[in-house]
Amino acid sequence: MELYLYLALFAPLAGSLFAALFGASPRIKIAGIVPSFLLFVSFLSSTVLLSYILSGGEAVHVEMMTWMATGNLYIPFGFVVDQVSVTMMMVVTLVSTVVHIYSIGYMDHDKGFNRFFSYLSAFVFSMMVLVMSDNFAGLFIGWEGVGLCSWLLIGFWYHKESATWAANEAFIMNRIADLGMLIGIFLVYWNTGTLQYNQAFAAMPNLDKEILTWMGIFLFIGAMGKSAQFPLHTWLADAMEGPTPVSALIHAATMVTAGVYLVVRANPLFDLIPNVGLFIASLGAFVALFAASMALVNRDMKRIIAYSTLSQLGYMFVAAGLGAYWVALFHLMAHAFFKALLFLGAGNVMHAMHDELDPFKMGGLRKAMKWTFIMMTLASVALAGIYPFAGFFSKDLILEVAFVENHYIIYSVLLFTAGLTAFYSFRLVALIFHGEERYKLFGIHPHEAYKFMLIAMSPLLILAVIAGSMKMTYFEMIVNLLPNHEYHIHSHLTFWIMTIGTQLFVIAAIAFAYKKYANSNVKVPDGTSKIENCLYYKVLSNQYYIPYAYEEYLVKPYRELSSVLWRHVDMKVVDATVDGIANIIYTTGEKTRDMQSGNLSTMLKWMVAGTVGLLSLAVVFGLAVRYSGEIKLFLSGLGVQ
Amino acid sequence: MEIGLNHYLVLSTILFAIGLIGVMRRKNLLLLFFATEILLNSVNIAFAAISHYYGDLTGQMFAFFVIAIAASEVAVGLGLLIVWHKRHGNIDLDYMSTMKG
Amino acid sequence: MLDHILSILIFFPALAAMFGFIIHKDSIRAYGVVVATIEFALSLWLWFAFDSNVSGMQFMEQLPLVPAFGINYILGVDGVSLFIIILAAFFTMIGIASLTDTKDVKNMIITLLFLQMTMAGVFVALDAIVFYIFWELSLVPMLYIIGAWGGPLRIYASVKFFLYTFAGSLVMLVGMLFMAYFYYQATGAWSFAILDWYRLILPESFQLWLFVAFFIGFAIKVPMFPFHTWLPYAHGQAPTIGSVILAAILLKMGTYAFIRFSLPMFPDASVFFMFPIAILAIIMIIYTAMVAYAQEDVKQVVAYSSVSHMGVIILGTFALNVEGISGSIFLMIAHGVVSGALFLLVGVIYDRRHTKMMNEFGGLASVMPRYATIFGLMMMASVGMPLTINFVGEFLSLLGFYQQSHILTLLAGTAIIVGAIYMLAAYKKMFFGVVTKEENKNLSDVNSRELIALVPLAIITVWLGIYPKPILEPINKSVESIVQLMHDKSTTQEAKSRIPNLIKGVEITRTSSEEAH
Amino acid sequence: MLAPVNVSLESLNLMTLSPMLIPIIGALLILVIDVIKSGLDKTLYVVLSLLFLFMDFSSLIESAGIFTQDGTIMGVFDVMLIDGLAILSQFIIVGASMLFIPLALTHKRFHEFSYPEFFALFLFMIAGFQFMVATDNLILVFVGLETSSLALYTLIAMHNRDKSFEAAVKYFTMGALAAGFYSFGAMVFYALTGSVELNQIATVLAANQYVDIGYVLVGVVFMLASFGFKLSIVPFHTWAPDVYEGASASMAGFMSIVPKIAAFVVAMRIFEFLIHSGVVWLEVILYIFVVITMTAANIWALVQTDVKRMLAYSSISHAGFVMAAILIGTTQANSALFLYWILFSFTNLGSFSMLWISRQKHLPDHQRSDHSYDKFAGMIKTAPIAGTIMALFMLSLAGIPPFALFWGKLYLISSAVTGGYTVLAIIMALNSAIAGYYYLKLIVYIFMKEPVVGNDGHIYASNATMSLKYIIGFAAIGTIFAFLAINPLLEFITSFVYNSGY
Repeated sequence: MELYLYLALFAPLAGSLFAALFGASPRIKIAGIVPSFLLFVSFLSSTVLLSYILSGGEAVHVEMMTWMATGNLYIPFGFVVDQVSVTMMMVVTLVSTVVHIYSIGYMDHDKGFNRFFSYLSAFVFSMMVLVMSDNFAGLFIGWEGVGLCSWLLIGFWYHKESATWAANEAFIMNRIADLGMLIGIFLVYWNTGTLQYNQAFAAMPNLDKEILTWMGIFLFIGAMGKSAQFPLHTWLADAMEGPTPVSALIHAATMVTAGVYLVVRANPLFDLIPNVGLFIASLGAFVALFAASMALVNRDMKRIIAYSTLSQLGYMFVAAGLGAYWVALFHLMAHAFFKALLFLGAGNVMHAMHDELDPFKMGGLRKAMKWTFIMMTLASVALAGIYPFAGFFSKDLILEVAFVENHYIIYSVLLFTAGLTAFYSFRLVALIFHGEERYKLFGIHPHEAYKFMLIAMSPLLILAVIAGSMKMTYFEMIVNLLPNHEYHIHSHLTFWIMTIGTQLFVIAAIAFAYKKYANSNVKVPDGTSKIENCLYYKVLSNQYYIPYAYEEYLVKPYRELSSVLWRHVDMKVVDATVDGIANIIYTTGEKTRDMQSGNLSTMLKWMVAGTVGLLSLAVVFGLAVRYSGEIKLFLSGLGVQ
Repeated sequence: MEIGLNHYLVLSTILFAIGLIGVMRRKNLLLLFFATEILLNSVNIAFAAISHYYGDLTGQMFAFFVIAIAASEVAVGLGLLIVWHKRHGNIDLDYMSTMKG
Repeated sequence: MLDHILSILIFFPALAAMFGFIIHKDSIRAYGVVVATIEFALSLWLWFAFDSNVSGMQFMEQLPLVPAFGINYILGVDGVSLFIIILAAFFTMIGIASLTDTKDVKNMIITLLFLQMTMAGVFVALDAIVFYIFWELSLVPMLYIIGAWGGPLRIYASVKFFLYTFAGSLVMLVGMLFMAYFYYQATGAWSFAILDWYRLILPESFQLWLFVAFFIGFAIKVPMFPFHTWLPYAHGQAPTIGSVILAAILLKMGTYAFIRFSLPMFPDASVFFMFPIAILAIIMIIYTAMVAYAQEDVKQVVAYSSVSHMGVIILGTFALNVEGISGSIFLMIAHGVVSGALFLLVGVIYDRRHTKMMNEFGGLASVMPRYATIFGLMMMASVGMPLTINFVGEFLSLLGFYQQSHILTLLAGTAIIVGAIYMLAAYKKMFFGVVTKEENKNLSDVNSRELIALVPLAIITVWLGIYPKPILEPINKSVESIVQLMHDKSTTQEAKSRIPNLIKGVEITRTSSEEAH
Repeated sequence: MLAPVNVSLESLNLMTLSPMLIPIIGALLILVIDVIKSGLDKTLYVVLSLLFLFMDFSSLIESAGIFTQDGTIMGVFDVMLIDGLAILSQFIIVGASMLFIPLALTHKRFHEFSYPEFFALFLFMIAGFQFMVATDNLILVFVGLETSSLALYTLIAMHNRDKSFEAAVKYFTMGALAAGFYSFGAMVFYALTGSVELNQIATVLAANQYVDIGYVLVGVVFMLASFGFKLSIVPFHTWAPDVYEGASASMAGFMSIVPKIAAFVVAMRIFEFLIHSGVVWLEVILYIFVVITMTAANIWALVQTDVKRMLAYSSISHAGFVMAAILIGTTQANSALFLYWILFSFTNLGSFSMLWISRQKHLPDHQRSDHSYDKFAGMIKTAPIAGTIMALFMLSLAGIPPFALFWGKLYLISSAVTGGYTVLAIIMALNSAIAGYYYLKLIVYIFMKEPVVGNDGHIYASNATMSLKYIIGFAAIGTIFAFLAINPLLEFITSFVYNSGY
């Protein structure tokens, strides 16, 4: 088994390095094919491991070598394949294989082709490290690694200012969260004396509540960054500057779910601190709604999908926060499939539209791109959670969890959000594929994507459709590791009411979306229509002015403070003091050197003056000694001691 | 009244003071040398008086040495003075301040 | 020969430099490379001969110098100093090898060899006065390098560098004399031997004053926050090779001295001053990082960034536990490698464009891909990306200090944020975007001579990031002994509680590692 | 009738005089030779005086041997006093003079050396200094002082340029005043104690517990004034820079070493017993003097534009630095004084000789003074070796280890530390930091500036001959390898100082 583990882990790295060999040279197909193949290998070995685990095998645990060892600290490169990590491995390898193959076509004409694949495979490797590591430090390696790769990939088209800006934003925001993560790790170490999951979690129950709470909070802060939870969410939308496959892989399927993974992985900890869990859940619910609302009015295809991702992450955190870890993980998996599909579809559309992103400028594309149309529609259906698609099983499960755990507010928020989700996804579909062929105005001649790209996407399609049916098998497997709460609404009646109610609500939302956007009189908005000028629209389309606020009240002040510190504090105060001392000494010299007038009689005067001065001092002293008695008397008369 | 040691000492001190003032005030090199001579001689008076008072000869010996040295000083001093006068045609202190700072 | 390897390490380059005067200036570079390589080989040999299971000093040498006054020529090396010595030899080697064509290259190379002597001397000296001799002597070649090959403000910069450090170290000298005097009072014999001083237990009040005296000397060298302003000038004006060695080795003298002198001699004072110094360190980290962000000259960015990193080193040192101190020592090496490489990289672009202003560049990534890649790697190392050399050091330092104070560590941890901010901003300005300036359109990528220096550094950066064990283990051994010494020597209750007692600590390491296996 | 004087020669113990007599005889001999046949070449006189100085030195070694056996020796009606201090200081005096004399063998002709009187006077001067240090009788001190000073004035004047006459006159006048002060001070002590022998003065004063401290202080003040002049203690220092500038570089170097050590020894004899008998006032005053002298002189040296003048101020500052030893007054301090001065004489003589060999007859117009800084600009390019050596001396003066003067500073500051003068120690340290600046300034000119156009570097050795080069090389080697000599020197000095009760 270890062989497969290493294979799964290091094949992507090999692929990345292979592609890197051609980094500087012009694009060459092999640089794309080999990594894709190696990823497929990694995927296969993950499958082997999965089957091994499914067949009730022990978790595979290897320790490759020591990383850091000093004092009491001992950190190995250790990897573990258990139910949780294998799930993630499957998701990661599968989606990334698909994305790789897809990218061969998508990046076809890009001169950074080779570079792209080396980054992409590097990302997969870091992700694998993240999910397979058996200790917090290893997790952190992957954690930072994926951050680095996402920086590279968001800024892939580095000549675009917006792209590089987004890349840096993403990196720095993640760094803010990583600090929390780091502190969390320190807390774990100094309180449990180790960073190994098993030992640390074993030690935790004996620690006192407060410390655990802090641990939970700080670790979760880390998770918030990667999973773009409020208030660190702005980078995700901007990250859409990267190539679409990247968005599909990193910003939909894998990296952003790392936060969820962390919470799931640390379930023994979070079980001990339900109040933090509740906070996580509430935040998740809030983000779900918050993100969905922003998706409603957005006019950028990819950003819409990004916000839906954000919103779905919210769902996952609700589940994780409420202790339904396996549910969270399940939704994570399902979501990965259909969301990646959605993104890749969007990629096709972009290609067809020559990187046009505004759905209002498209319309009626279904004739031109039949397959893409079908795939995106089905993906959206899955996302909306219509029976029997993947979304239904995973998402409604979360609703049930919320209900069963008696968090009715969260429940209703999520329910409402489900409606919004359906609405905006189908708003998108309708705008792109139905109605007038508005793109004609812009003289674009769309064409369907390469066959092999579509074929590459098909596994995702299939999974998006059928993933739900695996629920029970999955449950069987996962409960070996995670707390096995079955969530059943006790009265069948309520259950059916809820399910059907939800379905109806969702379908209604879809219908409304179609009605509004699929008809022929949709125009390209020009900022004049009434709705665009109403307050809510403005607030939503400006993402609640949060990016603006960050720019105004954080970035700018930081920049200005920096330059003040440099120009005024460092130069004018700290340095000036040093030079000042030197100057004072020097100028004293300049001023007093006239004492050396060179005139002999002045010199003599100095000598005599010196002597006389001393003399007077001597006399004073002498008298003082002689008449010390009297002086004492006098002073005591004055009352001086 | 009878002239005691203190009178001599006071006298020598006064002379010394005069000498000092001369040293400070004189701009003329020659007079300056005189002033220094006054200094030394004032001390001689005191030495003589004290040695008489103590009744041992050390003081007077010192005085003789001082006289001798004063003489040689004058020799050297005048030598320098003459050379200076040859070169510059004056013996005024204010003219010898080419080096300063 | 192994018995005197340390003396050889010190005086071989000096001797070679002497002979260097004879050699014709066309072939001097080759000569310099050869000598430096031999020196480096010697240092490597030292490493292989070094027994990493011994915590104490090794390869000790002792000759009487001024026995009447307790000054002896004592050398020795332990895990703390070993790798800095190797690093110094290494940088001298690649520095000379990658030296771009300068005027009077002969003087430059001879000076570098002398500098190598002083650097080796500082780190192997076990007698305060011998240490002081090399400490001061190292100023002179650097003064010359900055002043003779520097930029327009070179004289101001070099004199400032010299006088500032000189003034500081004179105060330190007074401290040393006091230390020797106390030793004399205690034992009736003069001694400047550090190992003797280790045995001397001083009352806290004395420790405080002595600590301050030493601190001034070291803090200026490091340089710590209010004393740091000579550094940007020195770096800004120095030629590439000067900045490289200054950043990579000379700054480490200060932090090394903290570990060699302040901690073991004044444990109570170290505890007493721990928080003030930690706060200074945090100011260094955040403040200089912000200043770096405001810079327009890329070299200044790197210069300020090294001040910022030195802050982390100081913090790790004053964690006063094994994790922190070994972390800080490791970070010394790491920062040496990374900042050295960064300065080399800045030099590369400076040689091509004769400017260091970032707004002169932009879009270099497309013009000089290899350059951009190496720069990117080093930048990521400097912002502490895991699996690069810096991360190990920063992680351990912060981890160590976390035991002493949570909130301060949280503040210091912002290093990873602010560091990312200025570094990424600088990188963006230089490499991203489209090429605007005409003269940037056809810059040549890094040539082989530059790669000679950069590739090894890149390899080390990654290698030690993934597998720090070979360095971390010897360091750990020596640090454990130092910490134990501090614990045993400390008199105040505070200190006893702050400085861990390892006798049990060592047990835990073993058991925990076994469990993990 | 006075009783007939009968004294046994043994009790006179004439050998105590021999070190002083040798140079006197030498001087007379030179004069006689000149009378017999004039116009002989200077080399003859140089070698002759060197010979006599050698003999002097060897006789010193002999008396040193005697001292180590049976301690302090009195002689000649107990006027002579050969103790450790005397021997050590004479070693320095004679040694330094031996290094100085060959500097007369310059490449260019300087007209003072063509007079045999020059060498005669020189030897007389040496004898004078030796008398100064080898007695505790105020009269003899006075005689020695004046003999040497008068000779010195003349020697300076013999350099025969306007500036040197001005210097001589200034020095002479102020010297006369100082002589007045000295004699007055001596008179006061004599009046108080009826004796002019320091040890007796000490005993008498101690006997009556310094009842009339006021008068003692008056005496002390005048002594301070006169020795302050000799040692160029601020504010009695004003002559120093001008005289150094006026005198020839070699003579300036000589003046910065020999007269001062003589004065130091006498000052040590006079002031130490006072300090040790707890005259607080003197301690305070000395403290102030020391601090002001080293600091102020440093600050003035910063702003000089002429290297020689800078060196003048720097040696004032060094004098103040060493004065601290007298203030501290422990055995360690006093030995530190001698150690410091030996090392200082090497370095300083070296640096002044460097100026001496670069002495031009006629100044180019860009040069305002004989040794302005810009004269040395870019020296490393035009005359690398000379430049390096010059820089070496500067580093040594700045106290950069391991060069000579560092060890002196080290030991002296250490003595301040052990003597309990913590603040003083720190002030001394910081002062060496300030001093660093102006020494560095010259190094900056040598190494970092471009040479002035038309300066092809020959000026730096324009005046050099083999013998001068030897002297400089000797000084340079002494400066570099001082650390080998420190230990024996220290042991030697300490034993001598200790055995003579200081």
